[in-house]
Amino acid sequence: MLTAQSLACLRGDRLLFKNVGFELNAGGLLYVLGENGSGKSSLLRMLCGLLMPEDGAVFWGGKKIKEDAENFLSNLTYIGHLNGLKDDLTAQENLYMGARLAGSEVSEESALAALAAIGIARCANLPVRVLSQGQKRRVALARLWLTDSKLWVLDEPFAALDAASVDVLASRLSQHMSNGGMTIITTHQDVTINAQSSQILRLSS
Amino acid sequence: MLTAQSLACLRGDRLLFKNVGFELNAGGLLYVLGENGSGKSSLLRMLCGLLMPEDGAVFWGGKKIKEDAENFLSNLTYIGHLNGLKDDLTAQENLYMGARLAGSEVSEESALAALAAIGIARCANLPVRVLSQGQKRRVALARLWLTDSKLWVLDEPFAALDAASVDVLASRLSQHMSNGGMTIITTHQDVTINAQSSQILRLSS
Amino acid sequence: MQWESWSAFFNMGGYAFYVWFSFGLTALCMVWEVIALRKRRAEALRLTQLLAQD
Amino acid sequence: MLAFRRRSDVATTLFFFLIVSSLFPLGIGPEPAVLSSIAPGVLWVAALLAGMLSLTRLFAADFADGSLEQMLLAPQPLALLVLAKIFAHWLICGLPVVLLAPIIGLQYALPNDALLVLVFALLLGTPALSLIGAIGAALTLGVRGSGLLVALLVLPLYIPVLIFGAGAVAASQHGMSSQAHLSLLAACSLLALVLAPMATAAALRISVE
Amino acid sequence: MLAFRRRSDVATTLFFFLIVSSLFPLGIGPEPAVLSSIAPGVLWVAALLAGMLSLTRLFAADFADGSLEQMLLAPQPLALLVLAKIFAHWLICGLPVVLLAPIIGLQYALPNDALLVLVFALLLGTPALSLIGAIGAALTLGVRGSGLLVALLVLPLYIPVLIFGAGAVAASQHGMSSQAHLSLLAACSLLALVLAPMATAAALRISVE
Amino acid sequence: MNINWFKYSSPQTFYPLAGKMIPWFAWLAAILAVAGLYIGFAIAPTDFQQGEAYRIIFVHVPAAWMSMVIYIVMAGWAAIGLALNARLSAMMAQALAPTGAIFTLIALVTGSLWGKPMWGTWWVWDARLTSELILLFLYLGFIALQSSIDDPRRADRAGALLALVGVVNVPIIYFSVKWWNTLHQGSSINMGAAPKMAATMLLGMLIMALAFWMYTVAVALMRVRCIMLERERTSDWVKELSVQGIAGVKS
Ligand code: HEM
Ligand SMILES: Nc1ncnc2c1ncn2[C@@H]1O[C@H](COP(=O)(O)OP(=O)(O)OP(=O)(O)O)[C@@H](O)[C@H]1O
Ligand SMILES: Nc1ncnc2c1ncn2[C@@H]1O[C@H](COP(=O)(O)OP(=O)(O)OP(=O)(O)O)[C@@H](O)[C@H]1O
Ligand SMILES: [Mg+2]
Ligand SMILES: [Mg+2]
Repeated sequence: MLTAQSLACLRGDRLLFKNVGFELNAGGLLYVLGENGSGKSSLLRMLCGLLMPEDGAVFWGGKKIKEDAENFLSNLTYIGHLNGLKDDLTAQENLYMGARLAGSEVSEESALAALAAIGIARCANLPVRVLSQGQKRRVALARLWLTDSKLWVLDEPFAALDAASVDVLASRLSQHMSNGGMTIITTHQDVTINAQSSQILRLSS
Repeated sequence: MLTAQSLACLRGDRLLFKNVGFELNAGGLLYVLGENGSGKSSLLRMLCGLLMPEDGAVFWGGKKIKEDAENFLSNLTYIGHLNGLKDDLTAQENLYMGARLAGSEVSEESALAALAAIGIARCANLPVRVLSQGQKRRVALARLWLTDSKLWVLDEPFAALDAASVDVLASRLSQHMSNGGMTIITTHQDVTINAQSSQILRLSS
Repeated sequence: MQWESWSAFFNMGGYAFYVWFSFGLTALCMVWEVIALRKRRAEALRLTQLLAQD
Repeated sequence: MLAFRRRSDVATTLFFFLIVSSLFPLGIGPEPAVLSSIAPGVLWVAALLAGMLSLTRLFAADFADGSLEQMLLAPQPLALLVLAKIFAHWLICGLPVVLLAPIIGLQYALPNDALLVLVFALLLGTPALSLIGAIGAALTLGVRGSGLLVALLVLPLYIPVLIFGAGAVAASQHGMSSQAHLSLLAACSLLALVLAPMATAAALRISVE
Repeated sequence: MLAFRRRSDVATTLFFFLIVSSLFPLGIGPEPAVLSSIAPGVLWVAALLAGMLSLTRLFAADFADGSLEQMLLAPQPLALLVLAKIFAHWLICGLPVVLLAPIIGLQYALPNDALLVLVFALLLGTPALSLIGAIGAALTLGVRGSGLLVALLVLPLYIPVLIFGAGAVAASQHGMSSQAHLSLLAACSLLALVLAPMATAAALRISVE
Repeated sequence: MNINWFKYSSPQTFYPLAGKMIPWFAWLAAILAVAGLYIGFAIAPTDFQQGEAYRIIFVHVPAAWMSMVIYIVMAGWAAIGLALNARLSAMMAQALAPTGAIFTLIALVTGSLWGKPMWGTWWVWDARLTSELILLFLYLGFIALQSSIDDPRRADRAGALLALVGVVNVPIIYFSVKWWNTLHQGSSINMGAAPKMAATMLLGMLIMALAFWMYTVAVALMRVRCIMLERERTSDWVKELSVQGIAGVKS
């Protein structure tokens, strides 16, 4: 469903990568690996349409993502290095508002349920400002329990998580893939995720 | 040299931990482990004097750190979750200015050497804004190659680093300990660091 | 010809300061701009040559 | 969307407006004639600056914490989201100024009908300020020294609003009709309403790259 | 410390000051007599704003990126570091304003001796603005509802500086001696110099906890 | 035809072309300037009202004209750059801005040098003066924005957007300022009251304006060549160019 064709990325005056292409089908998992600064995050942003490729294009269901933006975006969930949380709002408010912004109808109860799923129900009513690093990350990741979009693009989701949460998240990902979802993920840690088909894309600088 | 006596930490209306105490001598390594939100970062900040303990006290060479602040602070290097880098300055400038701020005489060449040691000499003249997550972290960590302070307090230094950099950092830590330094570290990853004596402090919530 | 002598010309009917300052400033700006651009170009070429060498 | 901002922001804007506009009587002296002649200009400049102060941070927090990326990836048209955000900004920073203005106008010994015109002009003009300002705020995201840069970009564009707005009040003070000024002001706001959200959306896309 | 800021910041401050002070004639009208009577107030407000816009975020960036923690952990006394930072801020934002002021004064048709007093008053007064502002900036860090707090704390403290500063220029315009105003201004700055760094340091420690 | 355009719109082919054009424009500018100055100082008669001071007009008005023309041209290049994602257009826009700002400054300064003997004051808040001042701010905003963004592609696009927004606003600003000034009958001076110009004066001004125009083209081409060298430092064609060494310096 998601196809990338001969993508190239120029940052400043450095060509980070070129001729990157792949095809990702329902139930597929794509690991993007590489050292720090090899361009993983840049690639992920390019796949979401946040960054313009220097060359090549990204297709969703055969159409360029720029041309069919609304359809593509309503099938996409992206979680980057930044959590995208408002420090002053509580965890639950953050989740609830975020989902409304993304255009999905979410009740406050289901937001609470998502927080419970990733093990931070206790923090639901604390402002995000006071949460620990890992708890903040978990609030951001709780979105994955609320969304029904097909394509998940996750940039180092495991960073800052403790071992238990890593397992919870990995099993959520496996479940998503077994429902026919697709996931693109970067990580520096060794985590096993079950998927019908998984590929590895290695960027080298 | 560093002694903590029956520390207690109250955050909001929750008692995160109490009665935490340990003694760390020259060449010693202390792992602080625990799940997200168990209070690791809070403990580390308390040990640095950034957070006032609810109960108990921290001693450096037998004196309370508040009472002998200047001596303690000139022996301390703390790297927290946040990198403490200025987006607009280049990596090298950041390192150089940071060291000057901390009161140590550092030349621009040695700043460059430190960046080289952690493998990002190539980014020395780029503004930190454009660096990748892991590269930023590495710039922050390069301070460890410039400082001669005894006590290092590192909050999840391995987060966002690629495998090669983790090794480089681990061997730097081992070297520090073999020179009689002390390190307090938190991490969610499995990393082996050689030390003359290492202890584990487990916080549970 | 308008002017009886060179000194009359330079005097500009008593408005010498204003007239010559205007023209002088304009000329100065233009000359400065060209010189600055030549310098910038030389610098850019020097850098590219340095880069091309290694 | 509205919950994103806080009540204290309203207070800050109001305070700022109040302080800037009460400074002049202190600096210039209490003669009502002089005061009322400069009142329209001073009040409008104060409103302009008060709006601008809060504008610089319209998108900055969203940018730093990553919510802006999420906004860009939402399926709704970006210009619409932007418009909602600008509207919220206006409700918080524009409207209070409109409501406070007559009170300050009284301090400046403005006659009643001029006060009415003042309120009306602010009501028509402040949306344009928020709209134009948003473009500047979006363009300067993640740029160094952005606080003052935004002022440099936006203030020249504010000038027509300022002129028509202050002109309307001055006209009514001199017993002339302020009709023309007010309709020009409304035209400015309408034009901004049409163009600004799109321009802001484009600027945001550029800034996030 | 100084390298933390850039040359382009100076330029931005200057242009901001220039633009803000050209806004008033646009709002008020071009008559030289009126303009020169409001000039002291206008120039002082512009200076205040140029300073304040950059001040509010004096520590915010340090706070967000963690350099503030590092500052607190440096062995030097915190008040000294703070003072250096404030001084750098003044060099970048205060001094340029002082130097540009006479040119803008010309546009406002100020007489020569008033121009001299203006420069002198700004030179004495702007340090106080930076110093007092720093306290507010430190207190705003991470505190909820900080906007209101800072407005309440800082603006009343600014008012004396503004009154004395504008008063000095106005006095010389009216042919009176501006001696008294200037000495009061100097007293404000001295007092701020003694108290502000310590207060700021304390506020920073509280904010970081 | 189409193919040709694409060929010349790549920096690689435009660079030598620009190099060849610069001398032509430079010489044209010089010749026209000499002619204009000759007409301005030798042929044009003394103004019976203003005396010789009016001769400032021969730099003042051309500079003022150019300052406006350049802004429009700049916005045009910016629009093309934004619409077609063409690097060269964005670079042209960037190359024009400083020259435009300089002309604006010249118009302002020569204007006040004129105003002092004529009106007895350096500055009045006249409509024309004020809108010229605002134009200076617009230029400076453009330059400041571009120079404070590190990534050149982003700087191009942000600058282009600003220029476009500005160009929509310039007429609005101009008319609003004009209106503002005519409604307050404050200033007794009115520039429109300048005496009807003699034909020679008009000719002199036109020739000077042309000279300035040619100068602008030459300088903009020079600057765009510098920008290309700086931006495409690592690309093959620039490397080749510098390997050819002296050739690169000359052409
Ligand atoms: C800072 C001061 C000034 C600025 C920015 C300025 C700006 C301009 C501009 C933009 C134009 C061209 C307008 C057009 O052709 O539509 C112009 C033309 C002219 N200016 Fe100025 N000016 C200034 C001062 C003066 C002064 C002091 C005088 C002297 C009396 C003057 C006399 C003229 C005349 C006679 C023209 C030609 C009018 C025409 O073409 O219809 N200007 N000026
Ligand atoms: N003002 C407050 N009110 C209530 N709880 C608070 C407050 N401030 C902090 N906390 C709680 O204190 C804990 C802070 O933990 P800390 O940041 O030390 O965790 P950590 O062990 O470092 O976690 P991580 O592994 O995620 O970094 C969190 O559980 C947080 O919810
Ligand atoms: N404007 C720029 N000028 C020069 N280099 C740039 C610019 N912007 C980005 N880069 C470079 O592009 C790379 C960005 O990489 P990216 O963030 O995609 O890395 P990553 O693979 O995600 O790394 P990490 O594992 O650390 O997250 C970095 O090497 C950075 O130095
Ligand atoms: Mg990354
Ligand atoms: Mg932690």
